[in-house]
Order: sequence, then structure tokens, then C-alpha cells
Amino acid sequence: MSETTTPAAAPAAAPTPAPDPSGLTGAAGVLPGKPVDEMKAALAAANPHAAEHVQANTAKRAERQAQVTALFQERFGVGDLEVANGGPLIPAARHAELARALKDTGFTFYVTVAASHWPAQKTKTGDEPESFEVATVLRSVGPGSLQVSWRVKLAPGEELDSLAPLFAGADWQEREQFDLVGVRFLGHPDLRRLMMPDEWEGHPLRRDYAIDTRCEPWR
Amino acid sequence: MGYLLSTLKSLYATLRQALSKPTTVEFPKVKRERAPRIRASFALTKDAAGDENCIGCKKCEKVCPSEVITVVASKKPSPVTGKARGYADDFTLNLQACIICELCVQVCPTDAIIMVKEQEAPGFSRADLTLTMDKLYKNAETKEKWAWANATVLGEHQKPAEEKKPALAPKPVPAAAAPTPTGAPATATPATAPPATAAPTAPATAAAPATNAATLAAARSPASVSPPPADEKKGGA
Amino acid sequence: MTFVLSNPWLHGLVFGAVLVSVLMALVAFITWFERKLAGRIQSRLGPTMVGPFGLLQPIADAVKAMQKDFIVPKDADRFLFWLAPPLTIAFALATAAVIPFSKDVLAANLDVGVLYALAFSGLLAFPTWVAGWASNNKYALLGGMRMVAQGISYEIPMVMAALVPVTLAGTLSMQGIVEYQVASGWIIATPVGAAAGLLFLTTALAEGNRIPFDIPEAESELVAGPTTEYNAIGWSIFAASEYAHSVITAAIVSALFLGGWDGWWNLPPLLWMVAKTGFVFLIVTWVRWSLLRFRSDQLMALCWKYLVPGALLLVLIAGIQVSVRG
Amino acid sequence: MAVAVEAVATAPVVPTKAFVPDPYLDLDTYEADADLMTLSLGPQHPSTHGVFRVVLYLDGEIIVKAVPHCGYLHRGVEKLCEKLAYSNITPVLDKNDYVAPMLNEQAANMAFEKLMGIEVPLRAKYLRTLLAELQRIASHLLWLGTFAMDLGGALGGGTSVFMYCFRERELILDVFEELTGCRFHYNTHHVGGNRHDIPPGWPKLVHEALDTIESRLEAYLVMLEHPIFVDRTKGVGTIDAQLALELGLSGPLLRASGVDHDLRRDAPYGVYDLLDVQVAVDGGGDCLARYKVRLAEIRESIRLSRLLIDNVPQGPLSATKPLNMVTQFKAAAGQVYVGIESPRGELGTWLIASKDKPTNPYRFKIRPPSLHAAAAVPYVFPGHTLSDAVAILGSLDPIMGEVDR
Repeated sequence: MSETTTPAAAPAAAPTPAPDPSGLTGAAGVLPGKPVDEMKAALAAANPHAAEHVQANTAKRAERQAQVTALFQERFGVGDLEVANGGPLIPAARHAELARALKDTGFTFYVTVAASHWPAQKTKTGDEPESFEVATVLRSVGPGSLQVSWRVKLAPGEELDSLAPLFAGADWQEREQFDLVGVRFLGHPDLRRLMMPDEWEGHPLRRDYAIDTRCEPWR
Repeated sequence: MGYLLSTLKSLYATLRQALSKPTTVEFPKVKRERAPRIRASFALTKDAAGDENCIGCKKCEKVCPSEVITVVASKKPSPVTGKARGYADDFTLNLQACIICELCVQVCPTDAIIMVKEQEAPGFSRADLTLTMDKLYKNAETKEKWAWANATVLGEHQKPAEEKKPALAPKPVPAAAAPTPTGAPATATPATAPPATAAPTAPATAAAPATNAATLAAARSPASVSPPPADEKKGGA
Repeated sequence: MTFVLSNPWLHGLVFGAVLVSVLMALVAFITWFERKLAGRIQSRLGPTMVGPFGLLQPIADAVKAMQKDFIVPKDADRFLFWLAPPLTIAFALATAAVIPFSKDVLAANLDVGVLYALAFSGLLAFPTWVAGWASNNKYALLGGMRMVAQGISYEIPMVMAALVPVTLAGTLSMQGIVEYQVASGWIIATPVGAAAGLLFLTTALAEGNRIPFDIPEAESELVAGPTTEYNAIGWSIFAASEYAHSVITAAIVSALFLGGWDGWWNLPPLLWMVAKTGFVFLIVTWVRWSLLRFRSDQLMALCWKYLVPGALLLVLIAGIQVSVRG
Repeated sequence: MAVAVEAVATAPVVPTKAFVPDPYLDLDTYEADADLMTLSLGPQHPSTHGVFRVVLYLDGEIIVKAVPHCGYLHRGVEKLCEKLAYSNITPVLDKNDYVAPMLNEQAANMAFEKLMGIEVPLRAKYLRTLLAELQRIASHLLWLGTFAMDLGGALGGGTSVFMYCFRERELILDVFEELTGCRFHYNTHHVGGNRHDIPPGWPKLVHEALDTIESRLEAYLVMLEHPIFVDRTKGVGTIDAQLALELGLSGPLLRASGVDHDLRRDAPYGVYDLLDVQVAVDGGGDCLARYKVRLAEIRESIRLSRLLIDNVPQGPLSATKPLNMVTQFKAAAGQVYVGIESPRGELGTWLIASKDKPTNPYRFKIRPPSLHAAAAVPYVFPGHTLSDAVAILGSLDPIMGEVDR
């Protein structure tokens, strides 16, 4: 264990702190560290294959990326993938078809589904009706693992067909989204609430839920 | 047969562990050595001239994720310098809900609220666990209880690259004049031993917060490899 | 004094009272010893607070257990629920009657001592099952069922392993076996004796459901097996009977295989008997704190596929050895 | 030992057991020898590692159907995070996967930085990778201890291994205490980098801890390589590659089923692109394979940590000014997903920011790897006995704080 520093000798003289063998002087001091290129050289020496992995990743990922953009381009007529915005908007009817196509091109790993509630609001471009947005993320497995995501905009009460028949992992995630945000999934084997008790009414993660709590939700 | 052989091996393994020294200590009698950076409880500091550091800006109240700090502030003439400045009339910190995330210490502009190394602060009633203002100031009495971090030191650790000025020669602090409460962040010595109370002489760690800023800046500059010996300026005592 | 010794009723009564009180004190000490040993094995201190080196810890536990309220679950079978703990401790202590502590110091010098001891230790499965059945809790029921399955199936190899010293010594009386070992060397020294001793110890572990055979009260599966619904004095009686049973089995093992009170350097025979029992109990506890647990079907497979044929083989060899020796 | 993905993934799914587990089995169509016994494993049960309830339908002692119920530890973290500013979310997230808090902080802060377009300096990325590897060791050690206790019982050999693992994990917690001051909930990551820089004596401390762990690990692993342990775990709870991928299992569970996938090597973040991460893959898919994979990961993390602690680069620790206002970090509108490799699998954050409230996330969805481990229970339990169920649940290692959020 480290021991704290030894107390100063004489208060009058400038107490030079005795060098603390554990080097944890007052623990505010900082490890200077090595220059960056020296660090990179040391790591490269210890990890010969690191560069190989990076090339393999970039090559495989570029190939997968090309497949995905091609898929979106031809079958869904979607130009850019709007990665900054979480993926292109896909009509609700073609949601399962896209998932099936992506699974065939190698995106076999089901990552997550995230539903969000967008209440009606008046924006500059005219007032938007209330809507729900369901984003789904899939990932390809192995070197060059790439994640692809797309979004579907739903009117309140509209149902989205479930991915549970395709991916068994989607079962619980979709149940959680139904429980917390209230988006129903068509064809889901047993759509019950996952977190809340079954007789709970209301969906907690909606923007209009529990606004009147003690602490106003938006500080 | 395999069962018997590996049973003997397991027995041998436990025998070796049984013969080695146990790692637990009898806790109440023997205290375990904690790290210098341990974050346990809180304290409010006073500056060199004995004036309260806290100016009642309520930044800590806003930043606290679990909303345990409540501050009642007002403008009053300062008993030491006579000028009117902000003071906290009532500062309560409810330790029951505090998650020790150290954000209040970080955002405090005048290094008023700091953490102390006190190992554990057991409370036998809810009132014990609500740190009122006098408890907070009493916590700051003995210097070696101070933890390592206050806003300046934490700020030093997180200073982004471009603002890294070379290590300034530390501005000699005139013993008499009290540094202005805001205090220039880089070099002012925010807190030294209060002259009024017969505080024990400042052991090395006590001076640590004062010299840390300088040694840190020095240590940070790539040129110097080993931190320089503690600079000549000592907190006035 | 002689009148007491001569009248069988009074003899049994006095000796029984002495034996039970000594055993219960021993059990108290053993709980402390086991917790200290387990602590050392797990590189921690074990009880240190209560009394010097934590020696008064068992008394503290006993007092804590006594002053708690004996809760009976709602629609449990009240009479059976209350009956199970006393029955367990009775059967566990009953086997102590035949243990030869020294030349003439034993409670009952039955000439069917071995049979009596095995019968009572075999009976232990019954009250545990009663506890499991009466406490109206699914985990307890499962634990009780497992206890019956394990208790009965491990009874057979245990009896056969005990048959080896009986055939070698030619008598069923414990005192007789010890005298045979005094005359012609400990049974553990002979190869067949050693194998039988090891087998007897393993089955004794299973009988007292100690690790690695503690399937009935497997904490991580069945919460606490048949003793789930018991608290306070009920549970501590179950724990005491488990410790008492393993001490007495250690005593039987040392009597049958390690030569009972036979020892050199003319130390008092009683001291030898206690030392051997302590040594065997140390091994049992040491095994307990370093092995994992079987699954119940593996347990049965081990018993019927390996232990029973092995025991039969040993009895055969012992028989041949005796007949050859003439 | 890495098995090529294509070979395994396309292998035909042959029901290995005569008893094909059907999670949505309709009980009255199932003709049982005796009438079924419903047994509720949890929510208050010694081996459910947290508040998790599985209703088991037992035919004799064989499980016919398992219906898990979670949500007992649901604290509404996602709703709370919608109220908190970006700087305040980190301390709340420490409590999600309370066995590996460093990884929770890292995942969330990486998502904030990606959304706000902040580039973290090299030293901060380096320190984050090092802390992640140390935390992986501590998390796997805790799993090893609780797994041994599940198989060995609370008053037996299992507890000895549990105590040893906790004694080793203590060393890592002390190392974190030297750096951040807290043993468990550190709040040491913040948007743009880390908050606590490395004290000068730290590398020596880390080396001591790693050497002690490595030497002691060999000492008591002999207690686990015991035929009883192998009997209890071999062929128990087998998940083949196809089912593992479909279920969305990730991390050690996926690699134990033979799929060679590790985000640290396949989608490197932080300083992992400079490192050559040896990914341990075992085609068994049963509890023993999961044990072997996690053990190999402990050794791999020890190797990586030793390498990293010796070459800490110079430079600043944070790209943003130290926090002085709660509304210091603002995010433009956008949605982003970032996934990192936590000891339990892919821990991701789906973050939505909106223009009208830039200081708080609009929607903050956390992708917990343990949710998929818990969701695998109805696919794996049927066909096993009750004691196997406990072993499988121990090997799947769901952390309820993360599942329920």
C-alpha cells in the first residue's frame, strides 16, 4: 500500500517534502509520461499484427459499406445514409423487408431498437403532428464489423411489424420499447410489458409523462 | 481415480492458502491504509485572512445530479476587507443522497467546497448526515484531513492543450493583503493555514494544495522530467 | 458408584447424560473450530470479536438462536414441523452410545455395536425428509426428496465398507474390533483396510450430507433444502445435529480403521481416541472447504456405478484374506 | 484457436438434444409424465445475482419451460438521463452495470463526444483503454467467484474460490482508488476526456497488482479444474453459434459459442487500433467454454494492461475546458449509436439530441448486453435440471442493474 508523505520537519525552515517512495506525493502530482512517438514505437514493437488487423478491418468494412449503400440505393431509393441523423427514414411497410435484406447481406447481429416520442410542435416549416420514431441497429460480425441503422416514422397508434421472427434477440428489446414508449409491434410472439408491472397504465418514456413531478423535468 | 487426484491437488491448494497470512484485518482496531485521493466527506474553506471563500454563487447547487446541496446567499460587507460581497447564509449538504461525484468541488469558482479524507462519517440520525454550514467549516479545521482535490487542482488535471501556459513564476503573495476572493486561478494560493486559530503547523500535505498548482504546471511541461523541489514560496503562516 | 455401574438402567442414564453434555459442548467448540479453519483457508481471520480469539462465538450464536421466535409457516403440518429437529438430534447423538472411548469407558458394550451405529446413522434421512415435507415449501420438499434418495443409496456402500473390519476382526462389537486392532495392527495398515476406510469416509460424508455431497441443502439451488423454513432454535438444532453426526462418524472411522484407543508412548487411551477423531474431523472439514458440489444424478451414478461394486470387491477380498489366514 | 466465422455460422442447426427447447411452449399441449410443478427461482434467491425471477415448470426435476421476469430493479435511468445535463449523466450511469462502472461511463461519454464532434486527446483515449482493461479483469474475477459459489455452495469450496477472487479484485479497486479517489463509482470520465490524471507512483502500483493477480490465479485455479467442476459444466447450457447470433448475445457468450467477434479488434476505438487483441474463441458453447473464454480474457487483459501502463503518452487529458457551468456542454440535433466491448458484451448508447433543449439528451437509450443474456434463459433452461439452471444462469452472468436500468 502507499504511505502518506512524512510530515514536514521544522515549520520555520521551508519544509521540503521528503521524497515519497511511493511517488504518490499529495497525489495531485502527475505522471509525465513518454513522448507520443516513443509510445507508438513501443506499442508497435509489442503488437506486430496490430496494423494487419486495422487493414483487414478497413478493407472488410469498405466492402460491407459498399454493399449497404448499393442495397439502400437500388431497393429503397435512398441516396445518402444520413449517418449523422441516425440512418435514413424508411416507410413502415418496408421495415421487415429491409431487415431481411440486411440479414442476408451479413448483418446477422441484432444490436438494438430505440423508439422515441415526438409530440406535436409548431416548427418554422408548419406544425408537425405527433409522431413516434423507431430506430433499429444491426451489426455485421467478424473483422471489419460495421453497424447499420435506419429509422421509421410512425403516427400514434400505428403498428410496426416486429423483427422477432427474424432475430430472437429482438423479442425483449421490442417488448421494452412497447412497455416504455408504447409502440406496438405486429407479429411479436408475446408482446407484454417487460419492465413495468402488467397492470401499469401509461408509458413512462413519453414526453408528456410525469411532467408534474416535484422537480420540473427540464432544469 | 481422477476425482481422488484432483481432490488432493485442491486440498494442497487450500492448505497453501491456509498457511499464508490472512489478508483481512480486525477493522475497528486496525484501520486499512487508504489512498491519498480518497473522497469521503465535505468541508468549506476559509481564505488566508479568515474570510469565507464561498460567495453563494449556487453553481454547486445547479450542478449536483442528486440535488443535495441547498444554498441561501446574500450580499453583506465582509468582516475582514469591509467591501460588500456575496456570502452564503445557509449551506446544507445532505450526505444521505450524495453520490460523491465531486462535480460540486469541480465547479466551485473560489475553491470553497472541498472534500476531506475523513475515513467514514457515520451518522446515527438523519440530522447527523445533513452537513450544516458550521459542520462544514469545522471539517476544514485540521489541514491533514483535506483531500487532494479542489477546483484548481482538478482544473489543472483537465486543462486542454492550447491553454497550457509555461509554468509561471509563482506570484509572491504579500503576507498582509488578503488575496481577492476570486483569486487568479493559476497561481493564487486559495487556502493556507488560517492565522486566527492556533492551527497546528502546516504539515507537508497541508501545503500540498498550495504548491500543487505550481508543481503540476511544472510537471506538465514536457521539458522537466522530475518535478522541481517545492518552490521557495511557502504559504504565509 | 459401583451400584450405579452395576444397575444397567442407572448406568445408561448417567453415562448417557455425561455423553450428551460432552458431545454438545464439543459441537459448540467445533463450530468455532470450523469457522476459524474456514477463515484461515479463505485467507481471512474468522471470528475474533467475541471473547479471546472469538472463543465465545458459539455461545453467542446459541443465545441469539434461543431468543428468536420459532415461526411455523402458515399451513405447515405443525406437529411434524415441530417434531423434525428433536428427532434429528436424537438419531445423531444415539450413535454415540457404542463408541469405545477407552478400555472400559463406553456407554453400551453391545456385541452388535457396528450394526447399531450404522442403523441410527442410516435413520438420519427420515427426520430431514419429515422436515422437508412438513414445512410446506417446494424447495424444502425437493431437498427432502434428495436427502432420502442420497441417504438410502449411500447406506449400502457404507454398510459394506464397515463389513471389512468386521470380517477381519470377526466380531460385530466395536470394542472387539478395537481389541483385534490392538492385537494385530490397525486395519488401515492393511491394503484392503485402507481402501475400505477411504470408501467408508466418502460414504460417511454423503450420509451426513457434507460437501461434496451436500445436494439436499444446496444453498445455491434449494436455498437451504429441508431446513429452509426453520429459524432460530429449529435451524440451530439441525446444524448442531449435522456437526454432531460428522464428529461421531469421525469417531466411528477412527474406532473401526485407526485402531480406536490403541496407541504407543503409553499415553492415556482416551487421549488417543480424541486425537484420532479430531484428525479425521479435520480432514472432513478441510475437504468441505476445498471441493465443489456434485449434481444429484451424478451423485447417484457415482454411488451405484463405482462405490457399490468397489465395496463388494473389498468385502470379497477381506473374506478371502480371513479364510486364507484360517 | 479462432474459428472462422463463415464456417461456423453456416453450419446447419441440428437440434443437439432430443429435447428442443421451445420458449413459447404451450403448457397444456405438453404431455408430462406427472403433473408439472411450477417453481419460482427468484426474485429473492441466493443465486440469481440480483433481482431476477424465472418461473420454472418442472416435470420431475427436468425443466420443461422457463419464463423469466425482470424489471424488479427498474429505476427509470433513461427517463432520469433525459432530465440531467450531459456532465451529470456519468455519475448516474456508474450504477447501471455495477460490476464494471468504468465501461458504462466510457460508453456514454463516447456517444456524447461523437454527437458533439469532440476529438478526445490521445492521452485520454489511452487512459480510457487502460482503465477498461483493468475493469475487465476485476469484472471477470467477480464473475469467477460467484460462478464457483453457484457450483460449490455457500458453505464449501465454492466460497473459498469466491474469497480468493474478491481478494484479487480488491487490488484492482485499490488501484482505481489511487487514481480517482473512489473504489467503485468513479465519475472519472467526462465529455471530452478524463477528469483524474495519473499520479506518479501509479504504474508501480498497477504492476504490483497485476503480478499478484497472475501468480495467485494459478494457485487456486487448480480447485476449479476438478472433475466435479467439469462434470457440472461440460455440455450444460449449450448455445450454438446460430442461436447465439440470433439472440444478440455478445462478448464472452458469443465467443464461447464459436463466433470470432470482438469489438476491440473488429471495430477498434480508443487505442485498440494500436493493440493486437488476442480474441479467445471456444466452439463449445456450454458453461465450460464460457469459463475458458473468460479466463483467457483475464489473462489477455493482464497482458494488455502491463503493456499499456508502461507507455503512457504525454499530453493533455481533456479536449474541453474543466466543468464550470452545468450547461457547459450543448449538443446539436442528431442521433448517434456507439457500441463498446464491455466484459459482458456490446454495451451501446443510442443518443438523440434535439434543438430546443440542447443541454439535455432528448432520448438516451442504453443497449445492455446482459438483457440478451437474460433473454437467452427460455432458450437454454429447458431440458436441464434445477442445479444446471443455477450453473447456466451463473455462466450467462446477467447483471440486473444493467438489464432493468
